[in-house]
Amino acid sequence: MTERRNYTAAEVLAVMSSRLLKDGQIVFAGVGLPLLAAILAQRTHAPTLTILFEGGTIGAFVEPGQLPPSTNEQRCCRRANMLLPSTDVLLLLQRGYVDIGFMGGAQIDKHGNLNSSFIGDAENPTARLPGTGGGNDIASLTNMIVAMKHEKRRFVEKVDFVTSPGFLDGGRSREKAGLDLGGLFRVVTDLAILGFDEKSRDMKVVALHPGVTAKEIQDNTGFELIIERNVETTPPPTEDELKVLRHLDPDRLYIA
Amino acid sequence: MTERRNYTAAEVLAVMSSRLLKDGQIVFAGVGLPLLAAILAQRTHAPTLTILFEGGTIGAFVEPGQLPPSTNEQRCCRRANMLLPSTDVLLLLQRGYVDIGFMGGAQIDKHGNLNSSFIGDAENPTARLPGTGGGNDIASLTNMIVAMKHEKRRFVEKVDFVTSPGFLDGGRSREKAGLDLGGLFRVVTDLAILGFDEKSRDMKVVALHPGVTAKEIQDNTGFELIIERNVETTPPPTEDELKVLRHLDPDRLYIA
Amino acid sequence: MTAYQELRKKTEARDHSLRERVMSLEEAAGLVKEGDLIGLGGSTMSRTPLAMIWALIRAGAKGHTIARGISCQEGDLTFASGLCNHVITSWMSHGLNWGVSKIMRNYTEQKRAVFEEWSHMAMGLRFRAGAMGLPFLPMRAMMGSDLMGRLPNVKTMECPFTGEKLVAVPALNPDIAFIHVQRCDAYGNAQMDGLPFLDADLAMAANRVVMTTERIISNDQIRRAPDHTRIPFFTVDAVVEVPFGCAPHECYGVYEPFFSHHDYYADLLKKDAEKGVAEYLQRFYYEPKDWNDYLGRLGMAELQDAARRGRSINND
Amino acid sequence: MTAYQELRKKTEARDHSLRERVMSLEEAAGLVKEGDLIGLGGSTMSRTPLAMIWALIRAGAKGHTIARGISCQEGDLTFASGLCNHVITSWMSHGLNWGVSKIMRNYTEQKRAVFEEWSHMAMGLRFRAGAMGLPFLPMRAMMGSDLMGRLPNVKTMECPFTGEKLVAVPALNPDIAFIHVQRCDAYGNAQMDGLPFLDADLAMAANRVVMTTERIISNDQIRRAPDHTRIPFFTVDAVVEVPFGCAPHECYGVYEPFFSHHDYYADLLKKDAEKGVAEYLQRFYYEPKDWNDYLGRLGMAELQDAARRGRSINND
Repeated sequence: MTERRNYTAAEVLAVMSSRLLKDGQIVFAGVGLPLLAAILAQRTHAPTLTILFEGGTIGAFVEPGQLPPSTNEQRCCRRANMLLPSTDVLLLLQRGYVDIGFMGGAQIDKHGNLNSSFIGDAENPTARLPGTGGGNDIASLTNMIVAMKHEKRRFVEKVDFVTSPGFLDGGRSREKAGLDLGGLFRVVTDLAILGFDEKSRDMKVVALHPGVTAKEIQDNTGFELIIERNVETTPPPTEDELKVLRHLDPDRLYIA
Repeated sequence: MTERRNYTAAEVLAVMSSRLLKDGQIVFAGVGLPLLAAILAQRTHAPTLTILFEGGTIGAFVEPGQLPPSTNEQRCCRRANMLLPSTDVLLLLQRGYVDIGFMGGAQIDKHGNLNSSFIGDAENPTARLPGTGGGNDIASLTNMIVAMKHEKRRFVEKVDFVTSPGFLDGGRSREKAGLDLGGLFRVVTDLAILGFDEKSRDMKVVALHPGVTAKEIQDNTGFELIIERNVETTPPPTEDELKVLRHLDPDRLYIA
Repeated sequence: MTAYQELRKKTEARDHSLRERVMSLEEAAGLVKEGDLIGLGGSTMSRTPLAMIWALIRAGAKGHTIARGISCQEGDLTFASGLCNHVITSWMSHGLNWGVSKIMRNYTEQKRAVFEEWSHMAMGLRFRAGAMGLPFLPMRAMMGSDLMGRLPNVKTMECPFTGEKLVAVPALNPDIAFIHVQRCDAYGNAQMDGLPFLDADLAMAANRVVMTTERIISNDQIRRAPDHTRIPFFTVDAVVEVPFGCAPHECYGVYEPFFSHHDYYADLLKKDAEKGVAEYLQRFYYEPKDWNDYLGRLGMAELQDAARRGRSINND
Repeated sequence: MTAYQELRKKTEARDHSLRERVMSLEEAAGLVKEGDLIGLGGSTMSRTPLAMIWALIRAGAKGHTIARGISCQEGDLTFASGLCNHVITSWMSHGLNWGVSKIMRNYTEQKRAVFEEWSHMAMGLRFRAGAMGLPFLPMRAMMGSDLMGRLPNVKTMECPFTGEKLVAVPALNPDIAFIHVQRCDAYGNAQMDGLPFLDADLAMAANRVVMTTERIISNDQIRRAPDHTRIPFFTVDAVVEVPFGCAPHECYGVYEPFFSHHDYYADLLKKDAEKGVAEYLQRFYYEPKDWNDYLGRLGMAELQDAARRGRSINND
């Protein structure tokens, strides 16, 4: 879809998610694309946004071209405001100091549940995935944005295993499970920005990216999406956004 | 009793309690006389003993003549090994890293319960005392030595208010209350070293200080003490002990 | 709405941005609302946030509940000025060298004020539960003592795994906390030297924080040693630069307690404690035209002496 | 005897004195007993106590359970060597840049090893409960997820005050913990730079601790900055000086990960993971005559490059 354009699918993903972050927010960011998008936001429309990392960092400046391999290495700490034990930075979620959790996803379902543990049956899995890390904590305790590639095998009716809770079985099932607060706010993909119906908590399209059709997104999704007739289209990435992004990731580790 | 001797009652108290501390122990010490006695031990027979203070200090060197007004000021921190939040130094008691708690007392009873809260009825007290501080935590969670002046009004049948638990009502009542571990090990006074009967948990004399008679100690106690016929006598303070002590407290704040 | 949802809502409504929060003592005193439960940092005679207490007493605030791990002579002043009529603490007096506080005795024995007594660890864990976003924490002290029976909100519980008896202490999330540190940037990132006491938990637990500081340093200075930052900016609502902001108490490495001033204070209260403390409040709290005038009344010689002793902590 | 009484008894039996605890890697490996549950400090690719893992694998230790907040490539080596057949962690793989670990997949999918998955915060709170001498801590995550159903020892509970539903996670007190820091004195007082991860709680929770350190410094140096000490000596049973003790992982401010070595490792495993890891173990774990030989096999150029990148963290 983006072949004719001067940006890649990953760049669309980064730009579109960065736009969802607001100035002044505290963002708990995962490594890779979420980190990149959060820095992009900071360097464009959100200069007083603060990034937290699961390793324990508050408000670091990651150097362009020196993206960290996880959120636990010193590249995540450069010129930080504070370094905390990992437990305590995760407890900031529980205490409520985090405005947005922002992570990637391997498999997601209609109600926004995320799976990063098992493909297939957990007892006899086809594939064992690396696990939750802090993902479950973030998803349980704060409002969250997930950024991921839009593929049919990743967008499934029901995840094989709920590693990080979205809206569970939809409706008020999340609240009933004891999760009073937070929840998946937006899913950003290379095709669209998605949200959830207030009542059923079924996934719906909030806006399509430039050039994407309702049919195209439905074809790439393993369940039926709610798509309103006059759904909005996101403005395309600007030259400025792309320039900053490419400056941050000159080796194109995440934006290729 | 010590009039004819070359040392004061407070000095006897400090020396006799310091001798109860063993080399290599971790001692949680209160300010004033306990602190003084712990430093004395460190400088005589127990060079690898470590002193903890409730404020949060691990293993400081208090300067002679610069005794702190409480365990929370910088005089308690000089050349310490570590400074912790107060909560965490108190949690060392609960985790079990403390060998001995060592504090002063205002009022004690037959079963070693301590009162530092109310004289008289708690609802309408004759006197409101300053309260527990960390005393209750120490007495609840570790083996403890109390150092105090031996006076009839301080040694009572039953304290007006149990601020810091000793053996409660005696027997196994401490364990029954949920306090599985620790307990008052020794009470050191200017007259004697006292302990508790293994079964009844009634206070008994372990050893009398030089020149003190069984009658003298009973006369200064508000309940009946267990005193065995051939009770030991403690060796008198040595010149060396007194010299170190007076060097530590040249203004005689605590040893007068 | 549950208590947790309410706490989260209040926290969400605060400004989390990396912005300057510097104001005057008087402006910061204005952040305190009627009925607020106030948490105080420091312990006993160390890093007591006296400048904010001073400003609040001068502003005529009355009837607050104050929570502090261990209280000291500032307690006399908060009782006598009417700022506080309920203290939640583990210990309250002036200090070993000055005997039991007569003001504490008078106010509590005559039921003009409540002294709610928890163990020191319980106080610490109440702030920590608040800091962690938990409704309670378990602990193993206070059982069997008479403290339990006098507390309005403490419970025993069974461990869900072992069945052991434990004490549950409820979270304490003060409406506002006052904390004094050696250095802090304009955003509120605070670094402190010496004993940290309960301050990091208190800041994290509170719904608003006023940070007074010996000096405001640049954010660059903070970022050069991020592993020494103890309190992050987003918990802080006001930063006030107040040199000697704990005087006549101590600020580690900067000044020790003003010992002879404490002797003077104790003498003043010796004959008639209430008259003495009223005179003290008049001379040191109500009359001074500003904080520097207050410091001047403590005396230049005292101040120099306390500072000399304070900085000597690092001498070998 | 209750679990708490047993923990206290073990702790009481340890030598708490201020004494030197310095020994060799091999001697320290001898402190590990059969069946010990081993806790590892650091996180992912940072401050991983690799030298001790190396020594233990060489000593032929087998069948241990290992607990770590977040695991990394060292997990491959502990599985493939037989050192570990049960990992308690929140995440295990090599790292974003190198794809999902084939060794982790093979061993867990074929049930040759157990991967017990808790959330990262749950891991942290399990160590913290252990550090606090508590049997459990409450938390608000993991509810509603499928993690709960697969864990052998987690419970939901009601808050004794509010009645809210909470998750109780049980204390984790490892038999022995391995922790690597930048500097430590001969007694075991450890100071670290950069992210502290779960290490302070882990040290406090464990029943024995081996502290490896880039360098042993004097106790005087520790005492000059006691508020930077993160782990006190009395929790430590062995101090081992091992420069580059995390290589090819990172030690903040000293060296970054040896990135090209990680690429080399990933390449080696690409075709046949099990054959590749066996070859790797042979070359880097079994063959070297000592730790310096191991470092030499990593390569001097790699080592210099990692160190240059490591110390650059403080460049402005």
